[in-house]
Amino acid sequence: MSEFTVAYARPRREWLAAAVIWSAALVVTGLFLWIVGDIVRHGIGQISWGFITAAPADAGRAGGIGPILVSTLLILGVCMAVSIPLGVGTAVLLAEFTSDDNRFGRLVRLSLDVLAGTPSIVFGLFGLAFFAKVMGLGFSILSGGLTLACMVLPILIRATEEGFRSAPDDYRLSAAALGLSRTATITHLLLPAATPGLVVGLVLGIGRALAETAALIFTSGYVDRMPGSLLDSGRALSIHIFDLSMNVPGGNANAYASALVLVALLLIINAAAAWLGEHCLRQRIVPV
Amino acid sequence: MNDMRAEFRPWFALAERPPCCEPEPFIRTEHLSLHYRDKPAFRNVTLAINTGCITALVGPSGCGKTSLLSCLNRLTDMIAGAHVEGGIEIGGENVRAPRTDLIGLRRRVGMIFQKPNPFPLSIARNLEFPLRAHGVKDKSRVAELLETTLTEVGLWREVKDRLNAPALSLSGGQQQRLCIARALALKPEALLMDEPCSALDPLASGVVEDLIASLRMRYTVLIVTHNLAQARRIADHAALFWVRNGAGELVEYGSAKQIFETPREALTAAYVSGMRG
Amino acid sequence: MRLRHVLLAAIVAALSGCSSDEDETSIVLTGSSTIAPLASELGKRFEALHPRVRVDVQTGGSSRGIADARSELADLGMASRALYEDEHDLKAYTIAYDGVGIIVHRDNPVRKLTDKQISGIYTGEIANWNEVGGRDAPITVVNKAEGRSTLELFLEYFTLESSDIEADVVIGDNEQGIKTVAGNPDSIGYVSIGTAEYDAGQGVPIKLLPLSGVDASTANVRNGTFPLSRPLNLVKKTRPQGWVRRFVDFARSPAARNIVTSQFFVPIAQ
Amino acid sequence: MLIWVLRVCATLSGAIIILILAFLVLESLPALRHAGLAGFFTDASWHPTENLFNLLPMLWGTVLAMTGAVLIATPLGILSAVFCHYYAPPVIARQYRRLIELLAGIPSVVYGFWGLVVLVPLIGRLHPPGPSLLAGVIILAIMILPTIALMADAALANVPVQYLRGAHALGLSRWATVRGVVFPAARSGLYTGVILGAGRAVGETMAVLMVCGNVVQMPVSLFDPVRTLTANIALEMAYALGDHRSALFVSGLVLMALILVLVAAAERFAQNHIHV
Repeated sequence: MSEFTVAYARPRREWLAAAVIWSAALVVTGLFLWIVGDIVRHGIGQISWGFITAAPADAGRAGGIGPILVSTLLILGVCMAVSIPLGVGTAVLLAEFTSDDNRFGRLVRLSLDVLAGTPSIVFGLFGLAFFAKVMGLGFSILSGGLTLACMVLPILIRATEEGFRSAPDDYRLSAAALGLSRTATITHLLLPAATPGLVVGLVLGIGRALAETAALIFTSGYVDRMPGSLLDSGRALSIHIFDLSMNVPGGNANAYASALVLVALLLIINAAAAWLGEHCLRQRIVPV
Repeated sequence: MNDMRAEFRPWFALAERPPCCEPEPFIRTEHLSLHYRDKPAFRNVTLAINTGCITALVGPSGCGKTSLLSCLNRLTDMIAGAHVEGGIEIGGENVRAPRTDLIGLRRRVGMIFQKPNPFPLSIARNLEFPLRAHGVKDKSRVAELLETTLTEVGLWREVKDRLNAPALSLSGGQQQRLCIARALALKPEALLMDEPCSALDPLASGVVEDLIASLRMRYTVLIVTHNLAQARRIADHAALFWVRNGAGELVEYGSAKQIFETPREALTAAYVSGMRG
Repeated sequence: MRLRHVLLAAIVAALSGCSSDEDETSIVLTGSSTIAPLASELGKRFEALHPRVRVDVQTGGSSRGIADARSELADLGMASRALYEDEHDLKAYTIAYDGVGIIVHRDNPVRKLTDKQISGIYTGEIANWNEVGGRDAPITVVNKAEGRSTLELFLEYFTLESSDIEADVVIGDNEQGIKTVAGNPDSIGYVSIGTAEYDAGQGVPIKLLPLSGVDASTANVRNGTFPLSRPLNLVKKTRPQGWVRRFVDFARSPAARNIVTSQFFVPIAQ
Repeated sequence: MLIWVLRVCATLSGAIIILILAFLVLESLPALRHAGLAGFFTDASWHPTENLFNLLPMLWGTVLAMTGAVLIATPLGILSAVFCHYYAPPVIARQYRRLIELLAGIPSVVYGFWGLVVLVPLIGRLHPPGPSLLAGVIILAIMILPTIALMADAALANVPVQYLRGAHALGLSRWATVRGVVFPAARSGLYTGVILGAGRAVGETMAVLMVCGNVVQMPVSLFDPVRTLTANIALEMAYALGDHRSALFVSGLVLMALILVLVAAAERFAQNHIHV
């Protein structure tokens, strides 16, 4: 009997753990509601169809954010178009083709970890020197998108790699026994199985890209005109918010409204990323 | 009826079994040894598996039977630290040559695992996807193969209305038959089976066993089993493995009739009579 | 495959974009983030007047404006300060002035401070408001970051060295300064007068203190009586030509006055 | 074929940091040549216009702010993930996950803005001046929380169901299962989340710049203002010229060195304690 007395102490510890976990969730929710509530309360009044489509006027105090929204989406598009293939490729190499003690793999992982900690302003200055000047792209949506791609790569790679690592070895073994090539195994089995990791990477990466200010000031620039091409300079939403709240007296109201639009945009893009992951990759993986 | 058979199975079938084997060996190993890092799995195995026969590998756990199977389709390549010595020849080709076409080899030599391991895909895609990966692109051909192989393993009637259901929703026995169908769809010449029935309940096990028996003559089957009665029922040949000096060794190899009725080695006699092992 | 072609076509189209308008010219301005909103607005008005011209404004700080003007990466640099001794290879065109005023929280009972008191507060000799006639509360000194032109102007006026200052908070942009002071009833800072005037008018709890007896107001900056102000300059290595010259002329013309005022800066005297 | 494509991808990804480092070194050279590397750690203070370049207080500021943020955000983030998987009803869990995803994408400016107008005055009332190490720690913790929580969430989702069934079969309670089975099985993912979070905390610029006070000093209490290396670059780059500008790039370089040390230490730790 005596060895099972521990069981009596359990409910209390169990209760305590549950209490701690629920309160952690409540704290996070509270903080979130506080911050987002603040944005919504101050920003909702400005939001209208006109605000979303019109061009900014009077340094952003008046008018809307139409061209800025377009620039933001273009920058994000460039960033994702470059970072997703590069990131997934690297993640596949790291997870499927290099063992833990492989030197090349460790080197790449190390450099990615350092890249993950690189301050955004250094990315900005680097992007200005490398993409804008050396590669001759100038202040452009392309420069901004490429700089952001460098920034989100480590997040994307790490998350995707985790996804691949979590796919059971069973799949690899039985696929090999069927004589499936590495490529077929990866594209048809492991990639779908790694989708949750990829989606987390995307959500974090998109979040970081949309939220980025310092890296974009020096690369995609400050021009708030509707961009005509990817080689035009275009102001991103986060820069607009920064400028309005820190540099333009009287810009607060529109700064809040722009932040609200950004949050809404993020909500839509995240949902789309999750949906795409679910339907384009995962569709074939049928959970029981 | 089908279910009844699983339990009342003639015990005397051995002698009456029609001759199946062409004396031509399909798989041949020469002084084959395998060790994982420092731990030997089996050593010095020389075997010739006849074409079209069912050959059972029997013996206690840990004597290297499963490892031997993974050597044959070079799945050992995927295990870090596995080191193989000796020769393997399948269908006249040297499997151990560095330039062996692994993909082709594994298509020709199917493998069934102890635990049914369908992919987490739909039933149909479990068959379609490997076919497509092996170059069968024509949709009607894929559909045709899907139906014939599922029929061959007796699954077609059971699943034809829910081909898009998840494979993992099938019962254990159905999953294992699906895995066999998945291997058969690739038109292999040989099948390596690693205790294919041991994870199944007796009824399902009986169905799968009947399926394996029906593969005789058409495929060269190498089956690892702990179930001596099963080996007796379905095998044409049998090989007994035993652990000696910390590694598996081949003790005796011969026709099933000979191994089970007139074993040459005392160890074999003791094992098949149930006195050891 | 088809999708890939469509994508490729889209990329090519996006890259080439509107480059078909061959005769379009663009004027690129880079530099001070203080001037950027003003330059942007000037640019928009200029574009409206001359549809063939595009004015692209980029920020990055005064030092960037100077550097880009020197290397001629930009058509015009923007610098929110007067040129230094060693920068006279460049030509500066002042388009507006910006006064720098001392601000405190609105609830602070202190109405005025002498120059000596201010420099005492900033060097840490005066640490409590009651020493200058206020409440008994420690002073929170808000200073600008090293190198900023408002800081240099401030140091020059009070003849201080940067290392003499004992700050409690160091800030970058004007609005950050205003929000910091608004959030702390015992703080003191210095920011652009136009910005402070506007924000105070909007109900932000700050107030401007007079300097050497002169009220800190844009009016006093304009008539030259307020002692602490800086020019907002467009700089260029060579004498501007063509559209660039027309833009500089426009920015300095009476037509631009209302734009300058609407961005809370002080227009130049004609 | 595939492997070569992948190798190219990995090489490109790995090469970015080398390009960035090369760029930083190139830009730092003038200051390093004039002041010497030692000067950046031994000078009396940071007054670059007077040729004094001591970066140590900012190095400390960065380390302290990062450590504090990680200490707060790690338990909150991991418990959030546990909440989603094992405690919350599915409906709440889904909403909660959405909420954290949103938190991940709020621009640092917004966090900074919120910190400046809400958090800093609050702390100021508690203990003036307000802008402080504490404010920075809190803001950073909120910012890196989603990274840690989402990575932990993905890691928990990947814990094989058999483990959980096994734990249930043994009659383990929920918390015992989480602690004894789930955490060990998900170690690698949890660890990755914390590393990414710490990286973001070190590299964050705008929000920190708005709430930390930016005074170059060794903080003695949580209520003291500090300046981080990133804030240093962002604050002064706009008006910096010559050696001053170059010295700011040295800040970047020192920051990268710090990250390198942290990553190497984390790697060592992982090798000894986490077997993935």
